Amino acid sequence: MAIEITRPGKYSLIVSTPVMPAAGTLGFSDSYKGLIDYDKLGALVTNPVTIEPWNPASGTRMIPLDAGILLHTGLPNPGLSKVINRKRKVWANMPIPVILHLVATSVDQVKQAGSALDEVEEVAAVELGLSDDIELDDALALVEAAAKMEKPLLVRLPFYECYDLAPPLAEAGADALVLTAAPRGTARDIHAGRLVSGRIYGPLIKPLVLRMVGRLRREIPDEIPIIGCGGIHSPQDARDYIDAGAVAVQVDTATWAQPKMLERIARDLGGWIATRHKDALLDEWNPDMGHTEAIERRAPSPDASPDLRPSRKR
Amino acid sequence: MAIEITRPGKYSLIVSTPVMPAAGTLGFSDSYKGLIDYDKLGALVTNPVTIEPWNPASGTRMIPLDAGILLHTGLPNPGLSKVINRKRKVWANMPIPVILHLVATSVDQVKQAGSALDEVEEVAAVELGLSDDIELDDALALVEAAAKMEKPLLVRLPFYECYDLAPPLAEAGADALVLTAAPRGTARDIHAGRLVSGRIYGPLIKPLVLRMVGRLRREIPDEIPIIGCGGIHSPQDARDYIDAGAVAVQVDTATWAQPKMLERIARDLGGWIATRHKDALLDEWNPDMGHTEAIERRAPSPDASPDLRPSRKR
Amino acid sequence: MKESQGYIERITRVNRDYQRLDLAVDKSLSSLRAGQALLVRRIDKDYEAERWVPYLRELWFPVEILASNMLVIEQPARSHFTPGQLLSIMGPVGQPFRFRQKLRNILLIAYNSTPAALLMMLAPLLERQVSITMVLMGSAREYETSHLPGEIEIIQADDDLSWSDMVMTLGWADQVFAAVGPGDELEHLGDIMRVMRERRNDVPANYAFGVLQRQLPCGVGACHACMLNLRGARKLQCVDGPAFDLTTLRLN
Amino acid sequence: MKESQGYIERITRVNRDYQRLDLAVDKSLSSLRAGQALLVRRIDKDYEAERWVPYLRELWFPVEILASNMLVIEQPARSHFTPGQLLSIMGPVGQPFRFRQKLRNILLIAYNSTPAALLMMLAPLLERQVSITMVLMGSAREYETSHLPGEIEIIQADDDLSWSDMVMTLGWADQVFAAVGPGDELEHLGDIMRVMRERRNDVPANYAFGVLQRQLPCGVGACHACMLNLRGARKLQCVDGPAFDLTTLRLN
Ligand SMILES: Cc1cc2nc3c(=O)[nH]c(=O)nc-3n(C[C@H](O)[C@H](O)[C@H](O)COP(=O)(O)OP(=O)(O)OC[C@H]3O[C@@H](n4cnc5c(N)ncnc54)[C@H](O)[C@@H]3O)c2cc1C
Ligand SMILES: Cc1cc2nc3c(=O)[nH]c(=O)nc-3n(C[C@H](O)[C@H](O)[C@H](O)COP(=O)(O)OP(=O)(O)OC[C@H]3O[C@@H](n4cnc5c(N)ncnc54)[C@H](O)[C@@H]3O)c2cc1C
Ligand SMILES: Cc1cc2nc3c(=O)[nH]c(=O)nc-3n(C[C@H](O)[C@H](O)[C@H](O)COP(=O)(O)O)c2cc1C
Ligand SMILES: Cc1cc2nc3c(=O)[nH]c(=O)nc-3n(C[C@H](O)[C@H](O)[C@H](O)COP(=O)(O)O)c2cc1C
Ligand code: FES
Ligand code: FES
Repeated sequence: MAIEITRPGKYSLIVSTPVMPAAGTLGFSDSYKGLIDYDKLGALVTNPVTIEPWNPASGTRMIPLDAGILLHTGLPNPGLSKVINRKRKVWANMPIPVILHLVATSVDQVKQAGSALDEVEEVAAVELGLSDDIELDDALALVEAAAKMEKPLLVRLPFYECYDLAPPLAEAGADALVLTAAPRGTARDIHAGRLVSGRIYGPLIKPLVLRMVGRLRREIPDEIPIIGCGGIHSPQDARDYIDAGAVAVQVDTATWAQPKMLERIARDLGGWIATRHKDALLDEWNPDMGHTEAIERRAPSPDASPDLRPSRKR
Repeated sequence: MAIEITRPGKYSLIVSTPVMPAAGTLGFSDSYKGLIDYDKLGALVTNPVTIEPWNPASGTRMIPLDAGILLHTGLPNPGLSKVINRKRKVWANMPIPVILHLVATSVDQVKQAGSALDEVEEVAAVELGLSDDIELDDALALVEAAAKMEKPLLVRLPFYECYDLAPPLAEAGADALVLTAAPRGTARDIHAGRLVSGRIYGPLIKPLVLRMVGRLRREIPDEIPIIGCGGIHSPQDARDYIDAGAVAVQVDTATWAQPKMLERIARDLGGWIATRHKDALLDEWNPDMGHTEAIERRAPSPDASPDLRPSRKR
Repeated sequence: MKESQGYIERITRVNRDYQRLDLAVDKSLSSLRAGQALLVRRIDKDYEAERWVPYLRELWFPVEILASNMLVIEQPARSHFTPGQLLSIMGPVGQPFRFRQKLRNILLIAYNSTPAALLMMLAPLLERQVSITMVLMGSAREYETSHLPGEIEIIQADDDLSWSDMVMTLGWADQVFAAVGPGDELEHLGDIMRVMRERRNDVPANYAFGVLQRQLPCGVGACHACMLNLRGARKLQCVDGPAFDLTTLRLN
Repeated sequence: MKESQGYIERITRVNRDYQRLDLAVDKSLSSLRAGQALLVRRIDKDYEAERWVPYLRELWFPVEILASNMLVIEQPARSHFTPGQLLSIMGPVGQPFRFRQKLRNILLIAYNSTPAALLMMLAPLLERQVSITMVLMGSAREYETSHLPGEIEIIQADDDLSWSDMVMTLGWADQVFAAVGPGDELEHLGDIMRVMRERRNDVPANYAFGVLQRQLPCGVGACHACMLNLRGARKLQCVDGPAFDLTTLRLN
């Protein structure tokens, strides 16, 4: 397969599988070596990178919720130049394109990052993350500056502002929109007894973002691809996003709970059968565990969902 | 206890327990007779009522989700005058105040409803529901018209617009804000194979709305009470809302899954111990099942959460 | 309608594909009659926090009443249950089936659904000497019937929902109960009405009933998600159902 | 680090409050050493859809390796497990404890935590003739120790985290490992540092280690939610932990 996930043009990004990790879930390079077959993914999206180093958040970082978690890491990272220096060799050896997730808070920072990144051929594209409370004017300025880079520009939108921001940012030069970042919420840290604020992840985020993708797909020019991201926890979840108009998907915290799920979703949407399960032993057919046999099948259509579970009848 | 849940003034609503059902969950009057002790609730909020009769939605009404559901009923109801005529006798005999949830889409409709409802003394207060895509000006006009009623006016805000609407509507005459209606989302009806749109309910909605309540409590004048509503599934969830600044809470679909949970939350926040569980038999101590012994205890503080579960040590 | 506790007392495999669960329940449920159901939620053994997966209660139609505090449920053998499993049970949900007083022949149809909702009537009707024919349509044709009473005639419908002697069977039956769904139940009842109309001159009132098994959010008439349009009225599956006269139900 | 399947082979009650689970695991895990842990997710027997409750993997520190494919886990008796339960296991997580080569006396501390993370070292250290003292602090004082080897000296700390002969014990010990949390673990390690500093002239490097047991979102160094500030460096509990030298850890 060859899927163009950014606006067609001089610089555009083509992936062989429309499935990738969301920024922040797979680290900066190959943390999941041995657990995930990177070859099966469409791309690697890195953890967020800022120009200057950022420290980890102080206080509670994570709260388990009913079928989900609240997370507030503070986006710790050693800053753009160190990330590039330490990781470019690994990136060069990755079997898939690397998309660097950039957090920049001023036009100057974007320009600085842009000239640095244009020199780094190991980075295939840049995904710009926007602050949750960003004003439209600031967002426009950042995206316009970032669009000057010689790399395809994906823009990941904040959850609550996505209806307002998506149309103007598509026009301002985003080559693809990633819908959306995880919504912010508040939960109680039962150990500390405090209410704590952070991002909310879990399966129930999916119906909320799926609707945004469906509605915005109808509002935004066809040439700007939408990448769906939010609460994907199964191949069917991913296919629902494709069905709603997304060209590709990003899987977030499901990967932490069950690393093979990312690969399983990628195999499914990538047109591979995950596992031959008929007459197989337990370890052979469980799609998250077993050895697999790659069989080309027809491009996945939203209605034809291959049943990955064992057949009930014997 | 006596808790004033609307702005102090000539018409204000005082409840003895800061817990009530959300509109749409308990029907128009006493559908949960035999399952819930209404006496323990702070108020009954009715299902949405429109001026003219509304038909049930056609097509898929409900889709089970991971720890939640999508629901789209179409708000079927026989219209305001029939609801009043059929229910006022039952309302008169309810041990708690009745809050009628009104859906009106024009100022004329609000005026019409207002003059009808001012005659109905069985209705203690009105909660106005607003459309999800409503413009600020339309919302202001509806609330100003509804505020002319001789009854306390609660306004239930749409999820995505609540930051924008809450401050101006508080100023326009709302006597209390209910935060929020359930967010809209999209999910797949696996039987029909279609994507279907509706409201999303489940525990993971709570951290999203809890943050809205916490932030808006700091923005809105103190005299306008906020009632928290979204994803409450346990006494601790309810106390988190109180802790974030809500004066009372509305419990939504948890009641369907476990009817006694609403009563248990009400007993907890109302200052009753739900069940004496020490040395009790199974049926006696399970707080959702057993006979209960009402013991007055100190007003619940957010930090002091009585452990309703059986003691592990014997 | 009340809520009570019960538990799974025994699990018996009744044939290749099905198992039956004996539920020890509150005595108030022994008056439950064919057509009525339970809304069941499994309770965590440890009584730790409620787990909200699955979120809604399951709709269980008992297939037999063994004693004043013992009901039997039929479930696919592949579903996993454990003896001793505690249950929170709401019930009874809905209205008993209304049989004709002089019922002699009854036709039961299961269409893309197990016939579980129809099984509780078998023993009492056989005792009343009623002749029972059961037609399995669509995916219900895979339903394994070896555990059902031998007196019942079982027919596999063809792909077009017909069977040999269909005209005769439809004329012979005093009443028809057709269990469908969940999923597209009204379309499926429409299919059944269509084939009945093709084979009979008319389908009279109080003759053919659709038995609905939509999952119920509240089960008590509060949420109105289960509302049906009948000619001249609106009814709720949970309160007025599960059986509705096919001549009154708006099937599209 | 790899992912493999395992299952609960046997459950043994070891005392009033605790049970031990024998896990049959992939052979690759038999090289796991004291300090390393597993990230475990229960797999639904039926392999129906994944259930996302609980959402994250549980962090399990084995307490013993029985054979090349058999690990032992200690859990409170009130938690419900079933023999045969299938597990998805990621591991090994983290680094082995680094003991001094000439270790003779070791002090183990459990503070508001079970000592489970410290138990796997017991058998090998006893074999090496190391003397072991275990101090239980805070809620750990309720930990029932009757199943632990008799050679281990058990001490209940007072409310102020001190015990009689404390100065002597601290001087006697060549190394200290203190398991804390989850919840406020850095504060609790700070408490321990404070009482140690009060009783000893200095707390040297490579002497006292905090053993962290925060729940890990990813467990592989990807999410950075478990990042700790050390003097001069940042480390991840999941990759570099669970033990950190208390003189390098920034405790506030
Ligand atoms: C107080 C109030 C007043 C209202 N007044 C009116 C009124 O006067 N008139 C009126 O018509 N409605 C009215 N509504 C209804 C409101 O506009 C509904 O929200 C709307 O009808 C449903 O669309 P949506 O924008 O919520 O859903 P959307 O998510 O935009 O979905 C709309 C439809 O498109 C489908 N869909 C979504 N995404 C996709 C996709 N990717 N691929 C394929 N299909 C997709 C969905 O299944 C759905 O059927 C009112 C509602 C309220 C609460
Ligand atoms: C790209 C980007 C750039 C950013 N730039 C900056 C920056 O320049 N400077 C900066 O400071 N931040 C910055 N941030 C951080 C952002 O502003 C955070 O969202 C903010 O720090 C956290 O507040 P909140 O509005 O999300 O949370 P809130 O929910 O408003 O919570 C704020 C605090 O109040 C507490 N709280 C909430 N409700 C209650 C209640 N009812 N009772 C008691 N306590 C409560 C919470 O626990 C939390 O600690 C940036 C973020 C991004 C993504
Ligand atoms: C200019 C700027 C500087 C920031 N510096 C830090 C920092 O040094 N440490 C930190 O914890 N977070 C820092 N943040 C991050 C925010 O506080 C916030 O945690 C983050 O953007 C979102 O994190 P979350 O997704 O983990 O909640 C900074 C944000 C901005 C915009
Ligand atoms: C003026 C107006 C008339 C409506 N009439 C109907 C109606 O007759 N039948 C119906 O299904 N929904 C009707 N709706 C409801 C909406 O379509 C929508 O379903 C409802 O407001 C929200 O329903 P939900 O919460 O169940 O998704 C009407 C809405 C408005 C604003
Ligand atoms: S299920 Fe709620 S009204 Fe029938
Ligand atoms: S748990 Fe994710 S980096 Fe350690």
